[in-house]
Amino acid sequence: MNTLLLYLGPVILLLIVLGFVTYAILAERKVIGWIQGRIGPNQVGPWGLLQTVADIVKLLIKEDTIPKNADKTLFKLSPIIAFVPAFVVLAVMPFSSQIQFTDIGVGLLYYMAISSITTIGILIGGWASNNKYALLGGMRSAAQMISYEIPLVMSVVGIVLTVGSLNLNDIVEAQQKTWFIFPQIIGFVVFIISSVSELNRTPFDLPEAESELVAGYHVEYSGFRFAFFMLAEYVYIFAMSSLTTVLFLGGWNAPFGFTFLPGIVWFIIKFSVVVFFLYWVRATMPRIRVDQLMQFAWKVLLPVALANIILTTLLKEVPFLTHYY
Amino acid sequence: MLGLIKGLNVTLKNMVKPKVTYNYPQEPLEMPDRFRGIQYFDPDKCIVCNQCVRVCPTDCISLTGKKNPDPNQKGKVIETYNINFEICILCDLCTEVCPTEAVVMTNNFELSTYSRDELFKNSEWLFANDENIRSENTLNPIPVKKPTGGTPS
Amino acid sequence: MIRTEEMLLNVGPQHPSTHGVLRLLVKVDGERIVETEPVIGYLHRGTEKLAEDLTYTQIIPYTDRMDYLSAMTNNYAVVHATEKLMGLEIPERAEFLRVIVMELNRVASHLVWMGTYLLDIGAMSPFLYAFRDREQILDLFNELCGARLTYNYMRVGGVKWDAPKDWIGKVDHFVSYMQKQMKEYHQLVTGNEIFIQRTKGIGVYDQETAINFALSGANLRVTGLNWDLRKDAPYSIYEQFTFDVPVGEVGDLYQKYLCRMKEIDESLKIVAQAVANFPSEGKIMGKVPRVLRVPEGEVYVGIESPRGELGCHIVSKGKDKPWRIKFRRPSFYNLQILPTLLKDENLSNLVAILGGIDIVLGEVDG
Amino acid sequence: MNAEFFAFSLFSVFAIGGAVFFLNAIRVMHMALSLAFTFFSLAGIYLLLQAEFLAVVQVLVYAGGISILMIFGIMLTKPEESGASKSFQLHQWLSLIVVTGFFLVIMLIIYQNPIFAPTVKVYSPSVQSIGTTLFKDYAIPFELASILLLVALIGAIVLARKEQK
Repeated sequence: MNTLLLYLGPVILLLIVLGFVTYAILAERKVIGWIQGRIGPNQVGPWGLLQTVADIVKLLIKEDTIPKNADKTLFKLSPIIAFVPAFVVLAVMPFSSQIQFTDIGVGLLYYMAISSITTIGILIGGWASNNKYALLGGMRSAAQMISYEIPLVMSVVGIVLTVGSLNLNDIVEAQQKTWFIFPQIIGFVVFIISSVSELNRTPFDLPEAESELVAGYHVEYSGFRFAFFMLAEYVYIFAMSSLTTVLFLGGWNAPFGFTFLPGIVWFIIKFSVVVFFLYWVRATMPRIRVDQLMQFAWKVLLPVALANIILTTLLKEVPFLTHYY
Repeated sequence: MLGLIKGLNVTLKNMVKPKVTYNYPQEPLEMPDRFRGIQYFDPDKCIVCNQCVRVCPTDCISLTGKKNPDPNQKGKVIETYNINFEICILCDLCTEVCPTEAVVMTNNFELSTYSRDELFKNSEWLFANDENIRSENTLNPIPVKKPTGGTPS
Repeated sequence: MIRTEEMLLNVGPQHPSTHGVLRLLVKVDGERIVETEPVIGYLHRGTEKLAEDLTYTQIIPYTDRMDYLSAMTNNYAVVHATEKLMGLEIPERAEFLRVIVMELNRVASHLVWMGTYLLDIGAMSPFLYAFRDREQILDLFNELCGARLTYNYMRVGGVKWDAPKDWIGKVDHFVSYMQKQMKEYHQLVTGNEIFIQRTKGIGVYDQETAINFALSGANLRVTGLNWDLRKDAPYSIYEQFTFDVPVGEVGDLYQKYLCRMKEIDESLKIVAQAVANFPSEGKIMGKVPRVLRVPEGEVYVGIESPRGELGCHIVSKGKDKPWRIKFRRPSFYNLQILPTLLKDENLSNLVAILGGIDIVLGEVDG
Repeated sequence: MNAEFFAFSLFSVFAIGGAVFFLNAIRVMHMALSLAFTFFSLAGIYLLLQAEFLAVVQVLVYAGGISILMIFGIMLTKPEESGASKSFQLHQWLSLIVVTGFFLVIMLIIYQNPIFAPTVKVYSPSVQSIGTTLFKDYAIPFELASILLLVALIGAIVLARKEQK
């Protein structure tokens, strides 16, 4: 029975994630539509509920084109390299006190490490397409993701210092009284900015900047391979929102002792708030320029994250506050 | 940072505002009276003065007239009247010069077809296109003698 | 010795940010632009040559299609030149209607610019907000002349239609609505730090360069030169209205944006004044012969289109058709500075600078 | 146990296969990708040895490192550079001898080292113990190593600056 669950669990998670992606895309289009005075998709199915399904079907039956001068092997390989890590990182995510696949000691680092593999996939995709826009998109993406990984990791060091563990379960347990968003507000701001950048979303959507690079690294991809890139992007939204919830919003812990709802429901609520925030930001912000992006990472976010670490270590020694840190 | 927050506030406020899009293909769009859609042509009113052909900037109108079958009447009656809608730019000049309001604009604008041939509109088609006819058309009617008689039989 | 390779990037004619079918051959070194060569003509229809074979009335619908974002201004350029050559008197009511539609058209055109420019820079929502508000202007025009983009509204000697019932009231209502909306735009865009970062100090040029490149409109005024043909070479009845000409200090993109936003404010002011003083009755067509025969001679008129000085030069040999007609199309002249501005810029600035010039390809290619 | 053995074989094959591909590939990107395969398979083997921290750090460091390698590969090589330089027969034989010798030496060392005697207990270091070891017991060597890296970094910047002029 246990073995069966072991093999079946990931499949169920994959289905849940695919379902999430389907409706996250719809929700994104709806939310952005409302913000812009439109109603969003409403033609396929009641209230547009089947819109994404239709889109996916369209992508699946589309002709699979590979540019003549592309590096065919890498062209085919890169969507897989980009997508697989996106799903693999979910293994350590504690969705509630029971629902988690593995509980490894270095869960936080595991997330950061595995998610950075996607960069290679994107870079290879951009290069293998043999298209200049794709190449520029791929290069930008590599530069951006490597740069923003550093403030991303640094911003959570404060939490790691406070909890004394890299384990995501321990981090959630430590937030039973106070969520880390309050003592670690600086870390939170840095983390949110870096995570939006890691997700390649507006205002940091340079790798696929439509108005400049047409579509960036996936400009030559069509059909199913393109769908994989999109899937990777939205699975990362799932993963990153979960991580934000776990790290800063108390995971499955109920606020104010409202424990009448089960932990997973609280998790979903917090998670949805984070996802909505991502959509909201996307509908509002212009795109930052690529050199400003790098400068921002190295000259603003990194020093701020470092300052946050120092501040945390200092506050840890202050008698009154030591309770929070 | 303040500017970004202000911007977020604006978008959030707009989210709850009423939506401005039309449910267009399901609900037909009402165009104002003066809207320039495809022409309606009434052969009975036409006096074959050829003004519309001359004024058309894209030469999309062609017509032929014949002698009035009624020997008592002077002038001509229209025989064929065609608008090549591929090149018509709906500039409204033909209805403006028509002294008898034989060619007038309608509000019909859904004109897409699957074949270019269908865009060649002859006088039967234009005569059948008699819905949503614009109420005011010729702005400078020339006082011409109304073609008397010409009983439609 | 380590060296990076130069790469030839072909931006357009099918590219989301070239505002039509402009093609730019860009040599880039990494993301730095070494050289740009604009290739134009993908939308060339030969308006000027066609016009030689058209009567003066027939030219008007063709001008609609030059700068399709401000067709009213183009209409006015050609009818104004013809009227000047013929020495026609225009009824006051017609002039008021012309001014109202031209200024509304300027607002609509700037709204499109603002929206698409923000879209170039990556913000999505301002585009749709701008189009939502522009839609109201288009609806007003639709009601007035029966078309939303290619108006063909003006005639030599007046305008085609009188204002429909309540139309003036609707315009008045729109002006106050738009003034309220402008505040929202400023909140959403003007103070946005990312927008400021993207535009401030980018694509700077000084007054001398601007004059040497024969720039006009906001592209010229942004350098601090107060040059607006509505003030400096008044036509129509612009002398009756009080309005300011917004100028910038340094010729960067942010100031261009501010300039155009202020121009919207000023245009709304003019419309408000025109609506307040709108003559309650009067003719809309002057005394014009049935067949327009323009006396021999030539004339040049320059008017302030949303994009700059729109000139119309007519040479007449006394026929009902012009012997030669020439439009000074502001977008075409403004585009000339692009290769100079793009040299040594970052590739991401390409769309920002190109968008800042505010070209309409229908006008560039003529 | 069976699954572990299976995973070990898979990772080993990937690691060795990646290395072989790396040597045989012509294009820089293929090489970099094979290298990534090797490194990530090694990370998998670390994981099997219960060295979670080491495995994760391996991935974290080399994912970035390989991306940078790819970028440099793209920017600094010409697209159609075929590395078809025929080496001498003698050269190949010589390399074979040297490589075999090196392999033997390594194996000799491994089998003589008492740490790798089969009786040794599997010891899985926690993050905390790694931290204690690094920052308490070996603090000075650690700091020295980081200073060395810093010097190299600054040196590289200085060299790059000079070349620009």
